[in-house]
Amino acid sequence: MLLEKLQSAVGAGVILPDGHETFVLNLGPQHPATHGVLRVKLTMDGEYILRAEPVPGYIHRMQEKMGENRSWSKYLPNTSRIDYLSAMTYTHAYVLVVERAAGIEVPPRAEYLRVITSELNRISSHLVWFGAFLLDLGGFTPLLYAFDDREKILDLLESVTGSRLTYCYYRFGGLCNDVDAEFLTGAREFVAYMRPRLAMYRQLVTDNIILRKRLEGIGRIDAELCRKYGATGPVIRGAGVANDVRRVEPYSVYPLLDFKIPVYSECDCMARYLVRMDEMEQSLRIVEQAIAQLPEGPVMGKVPRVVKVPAGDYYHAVEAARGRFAIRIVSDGKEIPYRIKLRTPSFSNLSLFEEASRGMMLPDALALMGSLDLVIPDIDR
Amino acid sequence: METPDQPSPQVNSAPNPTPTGPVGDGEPAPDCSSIVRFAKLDELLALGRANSLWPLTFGLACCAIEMMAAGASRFDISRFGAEVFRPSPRQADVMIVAGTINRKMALAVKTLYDQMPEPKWVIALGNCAISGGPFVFPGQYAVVEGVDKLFPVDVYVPGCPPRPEALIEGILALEEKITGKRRWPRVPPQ
Amino acid sequence: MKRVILEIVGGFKSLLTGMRITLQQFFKKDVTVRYPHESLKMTKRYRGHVVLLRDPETGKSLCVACKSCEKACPSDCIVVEGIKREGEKKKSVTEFELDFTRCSLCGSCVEVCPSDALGFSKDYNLASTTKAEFVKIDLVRRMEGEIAADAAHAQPQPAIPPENPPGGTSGSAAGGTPAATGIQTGSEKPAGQEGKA
Amino acid sequence: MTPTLDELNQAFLRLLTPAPALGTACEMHDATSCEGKGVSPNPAPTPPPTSAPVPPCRIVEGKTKGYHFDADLAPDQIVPAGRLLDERGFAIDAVTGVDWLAAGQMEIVYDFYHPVSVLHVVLRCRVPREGAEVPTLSEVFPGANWHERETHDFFGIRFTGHPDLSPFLLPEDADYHPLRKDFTGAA
Repeated sequence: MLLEKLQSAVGAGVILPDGHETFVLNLGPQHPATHGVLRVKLTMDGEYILRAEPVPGYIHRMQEKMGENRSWSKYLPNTSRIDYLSAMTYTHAYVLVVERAAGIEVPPRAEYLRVITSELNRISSHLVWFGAFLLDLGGFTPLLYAFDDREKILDLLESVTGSRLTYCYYRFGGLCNDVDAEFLTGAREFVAYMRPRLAMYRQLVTDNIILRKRLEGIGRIDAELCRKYGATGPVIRGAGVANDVRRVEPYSVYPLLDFKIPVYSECDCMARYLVRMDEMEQSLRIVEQAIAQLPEGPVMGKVPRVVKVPAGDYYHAVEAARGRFAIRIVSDGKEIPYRIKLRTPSFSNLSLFEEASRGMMLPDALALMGSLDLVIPDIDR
Repeated sequence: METPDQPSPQVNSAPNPTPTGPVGDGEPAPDCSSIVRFAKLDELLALGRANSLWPLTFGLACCAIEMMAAGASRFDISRFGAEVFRPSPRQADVMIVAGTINRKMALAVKTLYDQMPEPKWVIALGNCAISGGPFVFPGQYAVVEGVDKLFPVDVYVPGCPPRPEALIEGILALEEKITGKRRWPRVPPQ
Repeated sequence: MKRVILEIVGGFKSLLTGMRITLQQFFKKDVTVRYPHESLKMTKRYRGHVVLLRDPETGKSLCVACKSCEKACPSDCIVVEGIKREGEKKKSVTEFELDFTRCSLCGSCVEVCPSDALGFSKDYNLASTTKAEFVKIDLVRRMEGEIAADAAHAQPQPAIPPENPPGGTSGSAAGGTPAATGIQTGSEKPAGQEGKA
Repeated sequence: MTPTLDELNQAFLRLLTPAPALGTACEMHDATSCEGKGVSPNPAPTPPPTSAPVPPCRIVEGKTKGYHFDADLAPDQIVPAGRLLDERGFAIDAVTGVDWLAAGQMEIVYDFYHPVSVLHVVLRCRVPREGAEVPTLSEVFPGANWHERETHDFFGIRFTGHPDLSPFLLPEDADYHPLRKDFTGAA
C-alpha cells in the first residue's frame, strides 16, 4: 500500500516530444524553503518546472470543526493560531463578525487600540517575511536584523497581552485590558526607531543589485490572474490593483486615519517585495496617528454574559498581513456556532502558484513562493 | 533454588565483561549503539555531543517562529552550540518538534526521525508537540496527540508557544541528560 | 557595454554599502541576553501557566471552587474540586489540577474568576525530561509549597534558635506543621502592608 | 468597470426568473433545490430562508450582514451566475458548504468580492444532503478548484466536471467528511 503510494508520488518519467524526460521532484512536506510543512509536487524538465502541484494539508488542525464544538467566546484563542504571524488581525476579524452579528457596541478607545496593536503586529509579520524571504534567496544577515526589530514589537505587545505570538487580547465588545502609558511611549519610541531602520533596509537590501537582479521580472502575477484565483494582499497590490480591505470596505477606525495603499504595477516578485516594505512604513504612520488620536474611556463595552448570535449568516473581512482574511459565521441562535468558515489569504494566494510557476526555473519558483508570503497553517487551517 | 540458577548468570555474564557495568552507573547511557565502551572517552564524547547539538531545520507551526527567534541575535542559541540548523536529517543530532503534528504529517515526521543517525535526541517544543495542545477535542480527526506517540522524546518544553528562553532551557536540559551534569546556572522562575 | 559598466559600479556600490552597515553594527550595543547568566524581566501581564492566588490578609487561597474556570476553559484543561469546611461561609479548594500541555494560555479562566483567585505565573522557562509534571500541575500543592517557602523565608532565625523570636511570633514558632498556616499569616501580613504602603 | 448593486440585481433577476419553461425544467431536475431557493415549504426551523415569498435574489443591508447581494440558485444556474459575475470583474472569495442536517440539505455558498469596489456577492445553492452534487465553477474561476476540492473533502459534496476531487487537506486515504454534522470522529 505504502510502496504503491510512494511509487505513484515519485512518478515515472514522461518523454516529452523533444526527447527530454521529465521527472517528479517532491519539495517538502518538510523542506527548509517552503516556510513550513507544504509539499509541492514538481514535474520538472531539467531545471524547468512543467507543473507544480502544491499538496497542502500537512498541518490541518481542524480549525473549522473546532468552531462547531465550542461556544463563541471559547473560539477566540483559535483565531490567533490560524496565521500566528498576524494573530491580532485574525482575532480582529472574528470579534468584528461576532460584534456585527450580535450587535455589540465597541468603545472607540478599544477600536483605536485594536488598530494600534494590529498594525504593530502587521509590521512584525512583515519583518518575519522579510527575514525568511531573504533567507530563501540566500541572504542570512537580514534575518538577524529583522528579528532584532521584531523583538521590540513583541516586547511591546507582550507588555499588553502577556504573550509574544498567539495573543488572545481582543474580546467581544472590546479588549481584555487597557494599555498603560508605558506602552504608548514605547510604541512612539518604536515608530521613531523603526523609520531609520527601514531606511537602512532600503540601503542594505532593496538597493542591492543582487537582489534586484534576482527579483525583477521574476514570477509574474498580473491582476487578471489575481482576480481569477482570488489572490489578495501584497500579491494583488503588486499587480497594480489598489485592493485593500481597510480602504475598499473600511472597518474599525481606519476611515479616520490617513494612510496610503502602496501599489506597484510591475507584477513581479520585486513589486510584491516593495509593497510589503512600503506597507511597514504606512503601518508606522497608522500607529503614530492612532496614538495621537487615542481617546480616553473604557476599553470594554456592554456585553451580555453569554454571547449569543441571532440566527443567520454573517461575514466580515479584514486586511491581514497576507491579504483579505474573512470569517463567515452561520448561527442557529444557540451558544455554539453552527458553522465557521475561514477564508484565508494564503490559501487563495497559493492556489495560483501552479499557473504562475509554469515554465519557471526551480530557484525562481522558490523566490516566487517566498514572495507570496505563505503561512502554512493559514492554508490548511 | 539458588544452585540450579547459578550456571545461567555465568553464561549471561560471559558476553559482557567489558566495562558496561561501571559506565552504566551514570544515569544516562551516553551511547546505546556501541558495544564496547570506554568510560572516559564516552564522557568526552558526550561532552562534545552535548555542546554541539545540531538541530534539524524543522518548523511545523507557531512554535517554529519562536525557534527562529531563539536562533536570532537576541537569544542566540549558538552560545550553546545549537545554532547549526541542518536541513538534512542525516546531519542532525536533535529534532526540535516545533508545532502540531497531524495524521497526514505523522508519517513524514517518523521518516525524518528514522533518517537521523544515532545518537539522536528529540525535543518536543510546545503544547501541541507534547499532547496535541489546544487542538484536541472529543471526536477530533486530525491531530496526533503528542509526538511521543510516534517516537521517544527526551525533553518536553511546554508553552503555547514557549518563550525562546524555554527552548534554551530545553537544550540545557538535554545537555544535562547527555552529560549527566549541568554546566550552566539554573534560572529560578520570577 | 555601458550597461555592464554601470552594473559593475552598482555592484561595488551595493557591496560597500553593505560593508558600511555591517561595520556600523560593530559599534552598536550588543542585543544578546546572556540567558542563563542574566534573564529578562517578565512583564506584569506575562501569561505563564495559571496559579492560585492567596489572600494577602489570611494567606489562604481565594478560590471558592465555583468551577467557573473549569467551564470557561476552551481546552478543558482545568479540574477543580472543593469542599465546604465547617465554620466557613464559602467552599474552599482542595484540588486544582491544570493540564498545562492542553492549555492555550488564553486567560479565560483568570478573567471569569469571580473571586480573583487565579493569576498567571512567571514560569517562562519550563522544560523537563518528563511529560507527567506538566500534564498534571497540582496548583493546590504548589500553593502550599509557596506558603511553606514563604514561612521559611520570612523567619529563618526563629526556625533555628527558638529561644529569641520577636514577641509576636513566639506562639506560632513553636508549632510544627499543623500551625504552618499560622506562621505564614504572621509573615504574610507585614509583606502585605508594605505592599500597600 | 465597477458594477452597481441595482444593475447587478437586474442582471440576476433576468438570469434567475427567465421563461417559466426553464423553471419547470429545473424543478424536474431537482425538486428540493428549487424549494430551497424560494417558497421553501419544508419545516426546517433553523435555515435562514424565511417562509415568506422571497425573491431569488435580493440586495442585503451590508452593514449588518457583511455582504451586499444574495442570490439563491438552482444547481444549473451556478455556472451562468459565475459567468455573469466574471464579466463584471468580480473575484472569487471562497466556496464552502453548510450542512443543514435537520432539513436534510447541503448548502453550497459561493462568495465573490470586487477588487476595487465594496461589493460582496453571495450565491447559495441548496441540494439534498445525500449525494449532493453541483456543477463545478472552476472553468469560470480557476481559483474555485481548490475551494471546491476542500468543500468536497469536508462535506462530501461532489462537483461535477471538477478535474480532481481527491482528498486535499485530509490525508490521501481519507474516506470521511469531517464537517458533516453527523460525523463522529475518524477511525
